Amino acid sequence: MKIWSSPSRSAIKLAALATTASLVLAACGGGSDDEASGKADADGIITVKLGVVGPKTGPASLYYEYMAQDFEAFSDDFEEQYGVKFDVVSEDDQASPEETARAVSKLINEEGVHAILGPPLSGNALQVADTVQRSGVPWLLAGPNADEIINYETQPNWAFQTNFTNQQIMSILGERLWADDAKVGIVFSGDGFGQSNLDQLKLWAEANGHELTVEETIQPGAADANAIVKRLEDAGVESVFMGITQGADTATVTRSMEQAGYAPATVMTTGTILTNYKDVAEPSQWENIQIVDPRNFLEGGDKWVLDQVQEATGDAPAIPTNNISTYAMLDIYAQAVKEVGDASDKEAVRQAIEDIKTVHIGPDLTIESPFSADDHKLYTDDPATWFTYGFDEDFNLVNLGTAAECLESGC
Amino acid sequence: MSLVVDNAESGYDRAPILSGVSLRVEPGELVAVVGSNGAGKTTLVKTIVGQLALRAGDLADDDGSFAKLSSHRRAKRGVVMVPEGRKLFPRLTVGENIALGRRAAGKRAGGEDPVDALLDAFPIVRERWGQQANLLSGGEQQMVALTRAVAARPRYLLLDEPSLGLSPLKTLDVFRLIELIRERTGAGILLVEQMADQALAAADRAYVLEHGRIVMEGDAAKLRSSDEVRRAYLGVS
Amino acid sequence: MSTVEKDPTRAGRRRAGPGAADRGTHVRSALRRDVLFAVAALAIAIIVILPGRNGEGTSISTMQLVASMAAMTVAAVGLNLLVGYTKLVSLGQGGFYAIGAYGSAYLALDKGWHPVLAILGALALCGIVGAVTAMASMRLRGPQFSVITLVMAVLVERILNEGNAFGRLAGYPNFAQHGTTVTEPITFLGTTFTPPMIAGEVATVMVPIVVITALVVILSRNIARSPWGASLSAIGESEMLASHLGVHVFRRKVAVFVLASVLGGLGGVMATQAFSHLQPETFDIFLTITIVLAVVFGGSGTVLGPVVGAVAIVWLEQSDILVEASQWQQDTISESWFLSTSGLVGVLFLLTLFLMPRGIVGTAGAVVAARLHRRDAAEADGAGGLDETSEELVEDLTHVVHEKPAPGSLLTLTDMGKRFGGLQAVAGLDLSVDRGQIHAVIGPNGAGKSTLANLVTGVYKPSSGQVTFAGNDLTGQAPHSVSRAGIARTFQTPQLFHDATVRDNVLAGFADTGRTPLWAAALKPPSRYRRDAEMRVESDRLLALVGLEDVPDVRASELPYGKQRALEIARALAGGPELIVLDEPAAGLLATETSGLGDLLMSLRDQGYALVVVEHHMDLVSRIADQVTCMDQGRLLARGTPQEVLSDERVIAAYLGKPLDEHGHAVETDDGTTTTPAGPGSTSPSPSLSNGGDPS
Amino acid sequence: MEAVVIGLVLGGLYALLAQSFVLTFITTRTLNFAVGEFVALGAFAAIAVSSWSWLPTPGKVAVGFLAAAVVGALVYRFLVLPFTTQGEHDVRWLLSTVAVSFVMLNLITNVEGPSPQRSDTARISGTVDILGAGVGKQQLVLAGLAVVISLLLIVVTQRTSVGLMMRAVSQDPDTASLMGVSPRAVGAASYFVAMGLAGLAGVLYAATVGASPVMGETLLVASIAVAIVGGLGSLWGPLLGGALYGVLSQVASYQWGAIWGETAGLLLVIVVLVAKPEGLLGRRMEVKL
Repeated sequence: MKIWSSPSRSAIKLAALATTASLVLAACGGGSDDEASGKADADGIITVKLGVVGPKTGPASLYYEYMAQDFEAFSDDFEEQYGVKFDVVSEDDQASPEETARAVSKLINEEGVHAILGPPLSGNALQVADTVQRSGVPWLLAGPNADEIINYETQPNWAFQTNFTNQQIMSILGERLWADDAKVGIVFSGDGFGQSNLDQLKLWAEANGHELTVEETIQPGAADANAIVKRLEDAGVESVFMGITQGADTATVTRSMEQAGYAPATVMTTGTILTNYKDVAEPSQWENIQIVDPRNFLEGGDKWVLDQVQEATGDAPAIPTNNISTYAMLDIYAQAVKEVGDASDKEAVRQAIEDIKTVHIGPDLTIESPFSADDHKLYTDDPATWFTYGFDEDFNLVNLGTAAECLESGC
Repeated sequence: MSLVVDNAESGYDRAPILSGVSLRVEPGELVAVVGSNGAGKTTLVKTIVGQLALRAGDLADDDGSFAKLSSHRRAKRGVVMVPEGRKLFPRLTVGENIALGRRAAGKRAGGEDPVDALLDAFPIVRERWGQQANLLSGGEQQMVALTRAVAARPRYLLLDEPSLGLSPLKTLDVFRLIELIRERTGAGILLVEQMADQALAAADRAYVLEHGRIVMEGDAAKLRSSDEVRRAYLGVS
Repeated sequence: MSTVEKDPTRAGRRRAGPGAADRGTHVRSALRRDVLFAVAALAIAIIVILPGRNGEGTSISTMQLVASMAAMTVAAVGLNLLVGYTKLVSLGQGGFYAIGAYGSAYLALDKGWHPVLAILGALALCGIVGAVTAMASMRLRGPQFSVITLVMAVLVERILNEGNAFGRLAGYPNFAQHGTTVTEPITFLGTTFTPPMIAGEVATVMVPIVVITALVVILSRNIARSPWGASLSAIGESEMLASHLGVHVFRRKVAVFVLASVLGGLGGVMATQAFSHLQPETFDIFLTITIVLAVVFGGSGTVLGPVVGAVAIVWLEQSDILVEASQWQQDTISESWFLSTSGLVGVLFLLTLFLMPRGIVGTAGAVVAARLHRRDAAEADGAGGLDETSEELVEDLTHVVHEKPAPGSLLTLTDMGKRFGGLQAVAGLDLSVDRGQIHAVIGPNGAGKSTLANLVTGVYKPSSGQVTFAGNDLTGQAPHSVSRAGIARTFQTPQLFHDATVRDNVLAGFADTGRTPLWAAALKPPSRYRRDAEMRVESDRLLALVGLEDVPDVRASELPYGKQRALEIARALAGGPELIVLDEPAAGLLATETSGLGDLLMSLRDQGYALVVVEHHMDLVSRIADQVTCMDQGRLLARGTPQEVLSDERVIAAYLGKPLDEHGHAVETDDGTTTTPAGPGSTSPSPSLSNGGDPS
Repeated sequence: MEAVVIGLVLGGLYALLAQSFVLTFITTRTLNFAVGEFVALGAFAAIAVSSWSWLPTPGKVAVGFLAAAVVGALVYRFLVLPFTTQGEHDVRWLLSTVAVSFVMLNLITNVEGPSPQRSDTARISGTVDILGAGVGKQQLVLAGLAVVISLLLIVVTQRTSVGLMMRAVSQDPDTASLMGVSPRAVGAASYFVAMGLAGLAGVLYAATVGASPVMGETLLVASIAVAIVGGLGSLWGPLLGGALYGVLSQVASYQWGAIWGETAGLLLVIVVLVAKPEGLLGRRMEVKL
């Protein structure tokens, strides 16, 4: 029973969570500057002033929630494990690029933070990408999937990404989608995530001699997707990829598929479906959907992280994939600070991250030496390390095997 | 048993226009209010029907004070106004306009319908029954406006400049109609007119309003022949 | 060039005399106020960027904030011209902001234009899109106008979201297309204008940003207080009225929309320069709404309103105050029922609407104005106006040089016809009016009198016939052309700028309202100061002429009805017309006022004006008219001197109902009794009521 | 053909919301720009009572209607009416309803959280085949409701004395009050009904897409567009506008891709407004001198 995969419907609970989370942050943050010197105090604890940017309020606030949840669930662990305590200085970017720019310069220049976590939305991250990468502050990207954020031409590079990127997922999915030379169509949401999905899928197709038959946008909150589905069907698309930010919009597409009686052989999407999809969709609509992800949601460290979040906050992980990548990110950064012994020596910390030997996700999952000078991404695009999942009647994840296995024998 | 305005004060924005105005209208009586432009005549009727707020003083009819009631409640009590410029509902038919008047009559409806008498006397209104009101000429509109007000079975009827914008011929018709209304409804009529001469000729009693105050009152015929009134308000030297 | 100036003899002579000294005073005080304002605006602009002069890292977010405020201010100032003055609530300003931002970046980066040229190009693009939008929405007002502009903004957002050239949601510039995510700072005349981004670099771009913002505020103030600005208010009040004041409404609306669009675009350009990267998420529907909020919050229709509003909104949205207020609610009220930033902005906005309905600046200004003018308002209720002008008027006019009316007919209508659908409102009507003549038009309601007035003044295009005025063919000309040709008019119900002062109402009547070019309004050359002073002196004279000299600063809506009529006539005179069409000028006037009106009209005739008076008051008509035309069912019923027409049997049958004496008084009633005749030479309201039982 | 059928059905949803714009516009000359939030309010109200097993489904739907209706009437009385007092140029109501939209959206988001919630009230699963097009039963119900409600409103305004009052108030509220009709009461009643309709649409729509604070926001521009295309002064307008907008946007989506759907709808608005500013069925307002 994967309780965390079904976000609670209780509004009160969610709001309570928001409050507790912000209280926790308030408790962590607002500390005196002396305390957050970045150096070890008498007890050997290094307090790191960590700037956190995200949409605290408004419709996108889930993308702040997951960070708050992780701090609530894991702050003590990192203090125990590495002697690193996070003094969080948080800024609300209101999901607006301009506001993000201001928030980030405030954190860097006025607050003098040791590192920045966020912003989680790709568009806002792109707005400040250059500023942060030029500022000499480690940039911890546990949320956005867009490949364009990290500019390796800026060397040394300060950005590190612990979520998979869209380019990676396409290299995993591409062969699967085009298996048997199937006609492939994509439905992507009209936002940064969706468009990045499209761009990467096209790049992959071009590089591998394939052609994308249909590209269709779904606007967030669209009332229906009948025309989209009709166009897929009419073009004879047998293999559909849904690169859609909101699970609810994914549901709109699958609902229209059901209405039109359109059942393509392969329907793939990403972990974004874990948020919001189930509450809107019917079991018959998710029967054929599969997702790929480098994380093992069903056992081991990844699952442990999600369970811990559920336990500590009393609520479902807000964005399960990002909850995990945030854990990984904090583990990486805390280790590096411990290694250097001084968070304010940012260049040393950056180098320590680049040289990191072992990344821990929970007690029993490790990733060895993920980074190099021109690779700041945690996950690789080796299909053997990715999992393919389907869903049962109750929308519980079912592990169908690694991506490589599914490619070979079909899933 | 009368419409009583007691020490009323009201106006627009900051400046008071009416101050300390008191007057009475008995049932069946035609009372004229004359005065120069800007003297507050229209302000007075608008205050009585509640389109302007009463700032001090009191308004009452047979059932007591209605100063605190909103405009539509006053209409339902039988204090009915025919506004300046007729103000028919332009895209309702003549019949619908009059039907709206009937709605306001409420419990007062019943008995002989005075509307029938008006329609008989001025058959043009009946002929236009199904037409949109805005297609009528100014004179016809005024007939309909008066008929509509009568359909509301007024106990007190306030007429604001009924001759405004009408040709001399039509003005005569309107005054004939007012006379007929008085006969048939027994309502007390308060007539505000810029054509002071005609108004005084038609009225039983009259008040002269100047700078928001009543400066003279009395028998209409006497006022009409008073030199002072003639000079000040009839433009006669 | 105004009509007044075009006709130097009359206008020049009128202006000579006691006004010269006043003019000098007016020019000096106006100049002093303008210089003070400009200096203050520039000083404030420079002071706010001083913290960033060393490029300290701690000042970067402050400089970004100032830049956001500046960009919002410029966009709001532009929108204010539409919302505040022209009363067109545009929800499209965010769209122009976006076009300015993306356009300037795109032309520089993708098209390789010089950045300064690129900015100019983007502003031109805004202007073009603005002009097209304005033309498309020309006939719309109210919610429909708001919606079409909103649709425009949504479409722009859509293009930015979906247009490959603009990087879509990867932003602009982006790695994939440009290899960088930031635009290059502009280097111009050897100076590099660095944005506030990196600690240690001085954000030099802030200087042009704040200076230009200050200039925009200064110029927009000039515009708002010029005849050009007055024409916007006139359009806001009534487009028909504006065109009667000689304003080419179509062009002016397009012009103001273009100006507002360019300023919106300029705001976007500033944002690009300050933030160096564009994301389409910035330019969503909330941006456009925020600009509207800024205008209304600060005070629409005021010079400083949009400035104050923009600064306040930008500051509020990012300040900690709202965050703390939100936290406080959660701590003390409820953990779920609370408002955070956007909700609190909404509440604040509602409070503004309740407590400061004219916005911060407007309400503060109104309080001050109320103090200043309380005395004047009291006076407005007192005596004065038409009924007391007659004596003074005659005196006043004695020193006006009387002009010999040129021989021949000034206005000639030939075979005029107008058909509305199946209704022939006017048919085959001829009419001619000479200089120095009053021509009255009477007739039953629905006879076509008002239609005739509207045909002469260009409101309606005739279905047939010809209008000749002073030798020129005016047939089918629009009201503004007719007005410029020298025909003024007044309306059945006075059409005034109710919120404006009495003097401003008269000032709007000058031909400058329709003719001042935008550049002159904005830059205010010396000639403008002189002309403003002249207009002021002349308006004082006209106010004295109609008996309103004591109340120049009272709001028009506070005037009693009779004085509103007088004011309307003064405004009509301000345009320097040769012919005035008065549509029922005595409607609603008391006998004494009507008599004063008659005196005024006769004195105008004596000065050489031609007058067409549509009227029901027979006493007035018989007293002043040289010629009377009686119409019935769109046709000429009778024409001649008042005596001839009023005794014409057809006129009596169709219109009067009974014969009138030479003074317009009823002689006989239909039942044969005679009313009391008034004394000779007197004027009494007409016609007397007769009813059978009348004892008199 | 399929596009036409689906377009008509989809137009029904917009028509229902457009009707709420038209209704308030006819009687009060105002549009409630917070309609989207009333959609969400209705949906969440129905969810709040979804566990009351003693209440039959129609009752739960009614709760959604009533919650939005009551708040709507209050919003009219306290936040719209005070901002309509300065004549026809007075558009402060536009700003106050935008502010209401900010407040309600924020409050609903804080209370209910930003994520969509499942709503089973009046949930009708399944698809029917109409002329070869698969149409969701839920959407069909919405479309049918739009037609029924529009016809009902038309009959009421044309045939009943309540309707006569409405028309009188719409033409001249001051004079209507002289005839014993309270324009405020008529205004409040039409906000009650109009926002109730929005809430009702919310309940039924949430059953397909889930209830979320922003669920109505995405419908706002389209439904205003529909109301404007049809003509704000006509109760027939939403039906015609909805049908045109729905069919046009579906056909455009089918032909050129979904991205062109909404764009085509918006272009339709521009074309209609330019050609006929008062909307297809609207009545031209004349300026009198």
